[in-house]
Amino acid sequence: MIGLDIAFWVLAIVGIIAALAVVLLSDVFRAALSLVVCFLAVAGIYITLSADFLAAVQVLIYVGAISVLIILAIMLTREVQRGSPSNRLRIPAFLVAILFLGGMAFAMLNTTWQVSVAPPLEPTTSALAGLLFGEGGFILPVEIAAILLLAAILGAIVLVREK
Amino acid sequence: MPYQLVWLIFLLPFFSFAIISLFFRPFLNHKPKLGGYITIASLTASLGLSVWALMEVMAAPGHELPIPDINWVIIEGGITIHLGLMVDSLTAVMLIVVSLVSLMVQIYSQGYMAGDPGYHRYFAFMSLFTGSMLALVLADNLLFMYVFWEMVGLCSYLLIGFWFHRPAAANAAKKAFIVTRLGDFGFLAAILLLFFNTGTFDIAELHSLAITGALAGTTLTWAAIGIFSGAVGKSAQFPLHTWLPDAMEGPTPVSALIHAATMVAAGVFLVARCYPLFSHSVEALTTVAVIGGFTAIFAATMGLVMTDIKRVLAYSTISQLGYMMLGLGTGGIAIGIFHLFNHAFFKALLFLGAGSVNHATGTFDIREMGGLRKFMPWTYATFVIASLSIVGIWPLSGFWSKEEILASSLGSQPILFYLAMLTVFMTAFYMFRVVFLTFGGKYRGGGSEAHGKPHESPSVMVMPMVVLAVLAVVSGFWNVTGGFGQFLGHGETHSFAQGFFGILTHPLPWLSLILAGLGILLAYAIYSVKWLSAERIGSMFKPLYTLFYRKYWFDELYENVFVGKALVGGLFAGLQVFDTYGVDGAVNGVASATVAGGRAIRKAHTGQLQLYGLFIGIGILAIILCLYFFG
Amino acid sequence: MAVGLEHYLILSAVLFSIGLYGALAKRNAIIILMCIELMLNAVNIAMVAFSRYIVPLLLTGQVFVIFIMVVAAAEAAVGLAIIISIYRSRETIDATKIDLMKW
Amino acid sequence: MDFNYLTTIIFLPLAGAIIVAFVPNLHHKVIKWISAIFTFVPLALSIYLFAIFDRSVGAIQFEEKLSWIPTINAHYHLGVDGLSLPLVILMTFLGFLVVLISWKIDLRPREYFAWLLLLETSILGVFCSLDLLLFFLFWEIEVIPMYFLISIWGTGRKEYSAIKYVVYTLFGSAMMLAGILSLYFATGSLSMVDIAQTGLATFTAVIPVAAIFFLLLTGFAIKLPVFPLHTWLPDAHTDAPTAVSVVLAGALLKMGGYGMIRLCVTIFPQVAQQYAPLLVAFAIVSVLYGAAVTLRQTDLKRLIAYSSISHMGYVLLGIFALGQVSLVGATLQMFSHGIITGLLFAMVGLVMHNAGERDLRKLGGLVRQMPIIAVVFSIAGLGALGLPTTSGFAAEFLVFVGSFTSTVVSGIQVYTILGVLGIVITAGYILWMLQRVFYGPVLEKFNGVKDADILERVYMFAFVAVIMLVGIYPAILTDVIKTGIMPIMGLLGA
Amino acid sequence: MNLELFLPELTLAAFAIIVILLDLVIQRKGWLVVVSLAGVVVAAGFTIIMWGGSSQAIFNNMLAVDNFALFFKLLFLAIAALVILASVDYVSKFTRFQGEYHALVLLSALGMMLMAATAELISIYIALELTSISLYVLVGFLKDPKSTEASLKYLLLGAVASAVLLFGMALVFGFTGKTQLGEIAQAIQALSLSGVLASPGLILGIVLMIAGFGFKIAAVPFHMWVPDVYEGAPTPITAYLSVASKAAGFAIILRVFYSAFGLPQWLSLDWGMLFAVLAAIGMTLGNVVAIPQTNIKRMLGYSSIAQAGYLMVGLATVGFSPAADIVGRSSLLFFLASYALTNLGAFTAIIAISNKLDSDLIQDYSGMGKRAPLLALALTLCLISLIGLPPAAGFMAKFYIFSGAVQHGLLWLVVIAVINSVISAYYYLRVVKVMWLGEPASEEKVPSSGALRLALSLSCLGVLLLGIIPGYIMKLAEVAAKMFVF
Repeated sequence: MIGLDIAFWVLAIVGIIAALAVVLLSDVFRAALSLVVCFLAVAGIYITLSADFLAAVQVLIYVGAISVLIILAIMLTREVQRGSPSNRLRIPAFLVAILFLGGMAFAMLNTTWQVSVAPPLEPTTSALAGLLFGEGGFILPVEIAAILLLAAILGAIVLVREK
Repeated sequence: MPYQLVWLIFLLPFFSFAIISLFFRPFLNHKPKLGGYITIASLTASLGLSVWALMEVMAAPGHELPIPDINWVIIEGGITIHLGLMVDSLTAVMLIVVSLVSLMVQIYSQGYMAGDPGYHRYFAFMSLFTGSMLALVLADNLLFMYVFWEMVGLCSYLLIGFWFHRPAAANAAKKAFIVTRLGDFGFLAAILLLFFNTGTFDIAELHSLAITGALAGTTLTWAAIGIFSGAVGKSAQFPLHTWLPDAMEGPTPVSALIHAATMVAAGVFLVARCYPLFSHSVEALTTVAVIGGFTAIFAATMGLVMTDIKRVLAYSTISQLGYMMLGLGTGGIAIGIFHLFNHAFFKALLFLGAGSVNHATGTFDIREMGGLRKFMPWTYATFVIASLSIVGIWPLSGFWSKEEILASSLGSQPILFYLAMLTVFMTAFYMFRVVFLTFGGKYRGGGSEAHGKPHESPSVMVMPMVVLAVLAVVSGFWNVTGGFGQFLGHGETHSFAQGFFGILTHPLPWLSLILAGLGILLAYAIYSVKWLSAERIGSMFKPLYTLFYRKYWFDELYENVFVGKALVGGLFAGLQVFDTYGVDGAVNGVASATVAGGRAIRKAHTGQLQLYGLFIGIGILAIILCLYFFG
Repeated sequence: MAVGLEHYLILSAVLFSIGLYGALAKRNAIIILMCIELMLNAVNIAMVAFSRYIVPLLLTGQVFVIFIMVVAAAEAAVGLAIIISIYRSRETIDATKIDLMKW
Repeated sequence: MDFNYLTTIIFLPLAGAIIVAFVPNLHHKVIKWISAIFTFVPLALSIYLFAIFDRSVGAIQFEEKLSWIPTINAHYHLGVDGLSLPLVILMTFLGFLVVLISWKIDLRPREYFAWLLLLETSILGVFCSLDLLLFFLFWEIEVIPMYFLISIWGTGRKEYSAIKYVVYTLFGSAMMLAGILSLYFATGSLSMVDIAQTGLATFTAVIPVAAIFFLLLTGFAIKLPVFPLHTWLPDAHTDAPTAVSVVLAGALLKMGGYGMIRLCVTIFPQVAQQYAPLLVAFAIVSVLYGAAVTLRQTDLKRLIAYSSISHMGYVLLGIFALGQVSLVGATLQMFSHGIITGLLFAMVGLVMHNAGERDLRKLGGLVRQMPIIAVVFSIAGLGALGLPTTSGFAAEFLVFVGSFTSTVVSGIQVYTILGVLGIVITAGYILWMLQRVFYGPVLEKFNGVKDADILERVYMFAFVAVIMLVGIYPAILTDVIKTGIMPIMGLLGA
Repeated sequence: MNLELFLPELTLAAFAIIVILLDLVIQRKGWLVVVSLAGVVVAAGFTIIMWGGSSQAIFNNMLAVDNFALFFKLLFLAIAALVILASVDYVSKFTRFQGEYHALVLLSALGMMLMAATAELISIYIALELTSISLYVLVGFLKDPKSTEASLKYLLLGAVASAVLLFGMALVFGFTGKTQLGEIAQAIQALSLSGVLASPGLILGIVLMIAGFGFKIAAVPFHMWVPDVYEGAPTPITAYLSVASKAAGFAIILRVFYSAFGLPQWLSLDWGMLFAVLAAIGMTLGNVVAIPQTNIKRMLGYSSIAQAGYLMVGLATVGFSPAADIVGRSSLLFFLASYALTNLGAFTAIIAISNKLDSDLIQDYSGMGKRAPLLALALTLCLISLIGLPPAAGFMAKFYIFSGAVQHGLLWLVVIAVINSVISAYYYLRVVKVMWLGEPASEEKVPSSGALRLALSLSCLGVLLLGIIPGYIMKLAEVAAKMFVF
C-alpha cells in the first residue's frame, strides 16, 4: 500500500497548495486554473479511495463543466485585471477558519470511527448504477435531482436573459 | 305615640333638604321664602318631637327608650351592623338643644339671608345639617355616629364655603374639613380598635364592657384617646383649634348654629356619650381635662386681642368648649353637658347678635362700630344678657354651669382650676371689650358708605334673639335643683331656693364673680371711659400682644411650615420627583435601552454578505465551544 | 504510519477551511463561488473516505457525492447567472460593494 | 338555565361593534343609537341577573360550559358568583353610560364606537370566564381597543401613552401567561373552579408554587396598579378620551383586583397567607404614596388618575388582609371606586369640554357657570374622599374594619391605621381640586361656558343614584358579595 | 412500490412543466395562474385523500408518507396557493417569464413537500437544494439591483450553509455508516454513547447540521441574510420565504432530530438546550433590531427571526420531552400553520399597498386606515396576530407552544419569550399607528385585484378561525405529530 500512501501524500499536498493558490492568488484567471488543479488532485484522491467512477465524474463535472463555466464567467465579467483582492475581514476570517480546522481536527481525531476491515468494492461503476437506478436504490434522489436540474436551468435562463 | 316616631326627628330635616334641593332649584327660585318655610316647618315638628321625646325619657324607667334596630350590613362570621337609635337622657337634652337652637337660627336666617342668591341652597344645607346633627346625637353605635359626624362636617364645609367666590371662604371651608378630618382619623382608628377588641360598635355594649372591666388597660386608653382626638378636631380644641376662627367666613347664622351651639359641641357630646370608656381610664380622663383646661385659657388669650367680632366669639367658643372638656374630664357627664346646654343658647345668641350688628353696619370689625346701643336696643339688650351669661354672672345660666366646672376642677386638677379662674377674668374682659366697643361710644362709620345709617334688625331676626335671651337667663335654673345632674345620671336634687341662694354661701362663686367683675371693669376702664389707653397697654405688652394677635403663629406653623413646606412642598414634591424620574424614569429607561440596543445591534447588519458568513462561522464555533465546556 | 481514514478527514478539513477562509475573505464573487466549490469538494473527500472505510461494500458515500456534484453544478450555474446579472446592472462583482440593503 | 344570559351579555356589545364597523353608510346618529341599544340590553339583563341571583348559596350561577379546545382541555366556561356579579353590573352600567358620555364624539365615530363596544365585551368576558385560557383571552383582547381609543381619540402625548399602556399591560399579561401555563401544568386543568377546589397540594408544580403566585400577581398588580408598577396609569388616563378614562378607571383596573381574588387568593390560599404581610405593606405604600403624589398634580385628569392608585391600594389592602370582611370590602371598594372615579372622569371631561381647560392653575370660579356639574363633581369628590352616605365610605370602612380585625397578618393594625391616614390626604387633594376648579372669583374667560345639558344630566343622575344607593344601603351589594367570598374563606381555612 | 403515494409530488412536477410549456403557446397569461392553482389543488386533493391512513414509507424508506408529512404538504400547498394568488398583481407587471415564475413556485413547493417527507440524508439534501435553488432564482426574479443583490447574498450564504450542512451529514454518515434516519437512530443507540466527548465526531456533525438547517429557519446566528433578502426579494416571494421555506426547515429539523437524534436522552437534551438558547437569543435579537426599522419588509424580516425564536421554543420542547410526548411537535405544527396564515396575510396586504405606493417605507403607510380601510384592518389583524394577541391565531399558537415548554421545565425560556412578545408589540403597533393615526398623503383609494383580495380574506379568515376555535387544527396537528414513520 505504499504506493497509495505516496499517492495520497502527493495528491494531498498538491491539492492543498492549489487550494491555497485559489485563495491567495490575486489573478482571478490563475486562481481558476489552480482550482482546476485542485479538482484534479481531488479526483486523484478518489482513486486512492477506490472510487474510480467518481474520479471520472469529478473530472467530467468539475473540470469539464464547472471550471469552464467559471472561466466563462470570469471572461464575461472582465474582472481579471483588477484581480482578486481580499476584503477587510481576512483576519477574522482567518481566525475562524483556523479555529474551525482545529475543532474539526479535534473531533475527527478523538472519535472512534467504526472502521470496517473489509476491502473496498471494485469496480464501482456498475454497482453505482445499480444503486442509483435499481430497485431498492436511490431512485428518489435521482428523480429529485432531475427536477432540480430543471429548476436550475429555468433559473439560469431567467436570470441571464435580458428583461 | 310609638317610639318609632323618634326616627322622624332627624328624618324630617332630611326630607326638607331633599325637597328643597330637588324641587326648588332651579324651578321655583321666584318663591324665595318657601325654602325657609319648609325648613322651619320641619324643624318645628322636630322640636315638638324632641320635646315629646324628652318627656318620654323623663318618664321612662332608666331614662331610656327602646327603639327597634334596622339591619344595615351583615356579613356572617365577620361583621354585623345595625342601624339603631339610642334615646336616653343625654340624647334627649341634646335633641332639645339642637332642634331649638336650629329653629331659632332658621327663623333668624329668614331675615338675615333675605335676598341672597343662595337662599335655597342655604336652607337646604341647614336642613341637612340639622338632620345630621340630630341623627348624630341619636345614633346608638359608633359607626353611625361616625357617619353623621362626617355629615355634619360636610355641612360645616359647605356652609363655611357658602360664599365660595370669596377665596377666604373657600380656603376656610377646606381647612375646616381637613383639620377636623385629622381628628376624625383618630376617631375612626378608635372605632376600629374597639371593634377589633370587642366585635361591636354598639355604644351600650361598649359601656357595659368598659364597666365590667372586659375592656380595659392600654386598649381602653388608646381607644378613648382616639375618640377624644375626634372630639378635639370637631370641638376645635388645642392643637386642632385653628380652623374654627377661620370658619367665621361663613354666614353668621351658620356660625351661630354650627360653629357655636351644636356641631362644635358634638365633640363634647361624643366624650360624654362614650364616658364610661373615659372614666375607666385615668390617663384618658386626665388628657381630656388637661387639653380642655389648657384650651380654655389658650383660646381666651387670643380672644383678648381680636378685632373681628365673630373671631372674638369664635375664640370664646373654643375657650368655652375647653371648659366643657375640663368639666367632663374632672367632673362628669352632667357637668360638661350642662355647660354645653347653657352655652348653646347664649353663644348662639351672641352670634345672632353679631349677625344683627353686621346686618346693620356691614362690618364685623368692632373698631368700626360703636354707639349701636341707640340704633338697635333689642340687639344691645340681648347681647349684654348673653355676655353676662357667658361671663358667669349670677344668676344667669352661664354662672351655674361654670361654677360646677370650676368646683370639680378644683377638686381634682388644682392647676387647671387656676387656669380656669384666670380664664374667667379674661372672658369677662374680652366679652365686655366687645360690648363697649360695639354698642358704647359713638358710631364710627361701619363697613362701607353705601350701607347708610345703622338700624335695628327686622323682627324676624329680633324675635329669635329674644327667645334665646330668655333661655340664656333661665336655662341654668334646671340644675339649680340638681335636676339636670340627676336626669343625666348622678347627683341628688334639692330645693330651688336652696340651690339658688345657697351657692352664694360658698367662697368659690364669689371668687369667680369678683374676677369676672374685675374683667368687666378693666374693659370698662379701657374701652368705655378710656381711663387707660388701649394703645399704651398694647405697646407695653407688645410681644405678648403680637403673640396673641398672630395666634401663636399656629396657622403659619401648620399651613406654611408643616403642610406647605414640609409635606406638600417637601416630602410630597420629593415623591413627585421620584415618581417622575425614579419610577417612571426606570420604565422609560428600560424602553429606551431596548430601543438603543436595537439601534446598536442593527449596526452589525452592514449589508456585507461575508460578514454574515463570518457570523455563521463564529456561531458554529461558539456552539462547539459551549458544548465542549457545558455539554 | 499508513494512510488511513483520519488522513483523508484531515485533508478534507484543511480544504474545507481554506475554502471557508476564501469564501469569507475574498472580494470577487466568482472567487467566492470557487471557494464554495472547494468546500464542497472537501466534503466529497470526507464522504468518499467514510464510504471507503466505514461501509466499504455499500458505496452510499459515493452515491452521495454524485448528488453533491450535480447540485454543485446546478448551484454554480445559477450562481454565475446571478453574478452576471449583477455585473450587468452595477458593473462590479465585488462582494463588499454589493450592499444596497443594510441595517 | 335554558337561556345563555352571560353569553348574551358578553357578546351583545361585540355584535353591536361588528354592525357598527361593517354595515356601510351608517349615519352618526344611527351608530350612537345602535351602540346605546347594544349596551343597554346587557345592562338590563345583568340587573335582571342580579335580581334573580340566589343569595342563599355561595356558588357559581348562570353557568355555561362547552368544550372549546379539547387538545388543551380548555372550555368555554362562563359563570358568575357573588364576587363577579357586581363587577359585571359595574361594567354593563359603565358600558351603557360611556356611550352616552361619548354622544358628542364626532371624530371617526364608526371606529370609536366599535372599539368601545369591543372593549366592553372583553372586560365582561374577563369577569365571567371560569376557564383560565378564556379569561386570559379576554384579558388580552382589551389591549387593542384601548390602544386605538387612546391613540386616536386621546389628547396630549396620546401615542406615547397608548403604547406605554399597551407595552406595560402586555408585560403584565406576559407574566400572567407564564403563571397560567405553570398552573395548567401543575394541575392539568384550566378550570378555575376545579383548580380552586382540588388545591395545589396534590400536584407537583414545575416551579415553586410561590413563583406561580407571583407571576400571576405581577400581571394583576400592574393592572390594579400597585406601586411601583403604576406609571402607565397617569399617562393613559391623562391622554385618553373621557369615556375611555371612565372605563379604564371604572372597570379595567378592577380586572386586577378581581384577578387577585379569583386566582391568587382562591388558588393559592397558603401562599397568599405567607406573603400577605409583604403585599399589605405594598398596599399601604400605594395608598400613601399615591395620595401624596396626587396632591402635587396640577392637571385635573392626572390628579384623578393618581388618586386611583391610592384608592386601589385599599383594594389591595382588603384583599391581602385575607379576612372575610376585608375581602367583601375590597370587592365593594372596586365597585364603588368604579362608579365614583368613573363619574369623576366624566365630570372632568365635561369641565374640559365646556371650559376648554384642565390646568388647575388656570381654572376657577366655575360654579357660577356650571352649577350642576359643580354639584355632581362635588358629590363624586366627596365619594372619593370616603364621605358617609356615599359608596366610598361603606367600602373603605369595610376594608378598614376587615383589615384591622384580620388575623392573618400580624401588625396589620398599624398598616390599617396608616391606610386610614390616607383618607386625610385624600380629603386634602379632593377639596383643593374642587376649590381650584369651582370656587374663588368668577373668571372673565369662562363667561360663555355652558352647564350640563339634558343627556349629561341623565347619566350624572344615574351615577349619583348608584353612589348614594350603595352608600346608604350597602347591603344591596354586600349580600351578594359575601356569597362569593364565603367559599374563599373556606379555602383559607378560616 | 406504491407509486400512488407519490402522486401529489408527481402532480406538482407535471403541472410545473405544463405551466412552462403553456407559457410558450398562450397569450393570455392569466391562464398560467389558473393552471398553477389547479396543480396545487389537485396535489392537495391527493394529499387529503391520503390523510389519516397508516404511515408508510416508499422509495426504500427514503420517503415517508405519514400524517406529519401530509400535514406539511397541505400547509405548503396552501401557502403556495395563497402566494400564487397574491402574486397576480406582481407578476402581471413582468413582460416575460411569467410561466417560469409560476413553475418555480410550484417546483419550490415540490421541494418543500419533499423536505417534509424525505427520511434519508441524500434525499433530504437534494430536496433542500431543489427548494433553495428555486428560491434563489425567485428572489432574483425582478433583476433590479436590490433583487439580484438579495439573490446573490442568499445564494452565496446558502451555498456556504449547505456545505456546512453536508459536512455535518458526512460526519453523521461516517459515524453511523447510515443515511436513512431510522437506521441512524438505531446505529446511535447500538453504540450506546455516554456523553458529548465520547463521540465528538457525531456531535460536530449534529452541530454542523443545526447550522445548515438553522440557516433555513433563520435561527440566530445564521440569520443575518434574512433582512437583506426579505427586503430585496419580490414581496410575494418574501412572504413565501418567510413562511414556507421556514416551515420546511422546521419540518426537516423535526424529522431529523426527532427521528435520528431523539435518543439517547442526553443527546436530545443537548440539542434541546441548544435550540432553547438559540431561541432565546433569536427572539430577543429579532425583536430588538426590528424596532428601529423603517422598511416594512425589512421589519418583518427581523420579525420573522423573532418568530423563528418562538418556533424554536417548540423544538427545544421536543428535545426536552420524552419521545412519546407530542405536545412539543404538535404545538410547533400549529404555530407554523398560524404563523403561515398570519404572515401571508400581512404580506398580501403589503403587496396591495406597496403596489400603489411603490414604497415599502413604513412612514408611507400613513393614513392607510382612510385610504384602504379593509386592507389596513386586515394588516392590523395580522400584526396583532404576530404580537400574539387574541382573537388572532398568533395568540393561540403562542399559548400552545409555550404551554409545551412550561410542561417540560422551560419556564425561563417562556418568560423570555413572553417578554419578547411585549417588545414586539412596540414595533408592530408602530405600523398600526401609522396606518390609523397618520394623515394620508393623498386621498386616492388603493386598488387591489380580486385574486389578492381573495388571498387576503382567506388568510384573515384563517387567522381568526385559528384564534377563536383552534380546536380542529390543533387536533390535526396532534394527529400529524403522532404519526411518524421513523
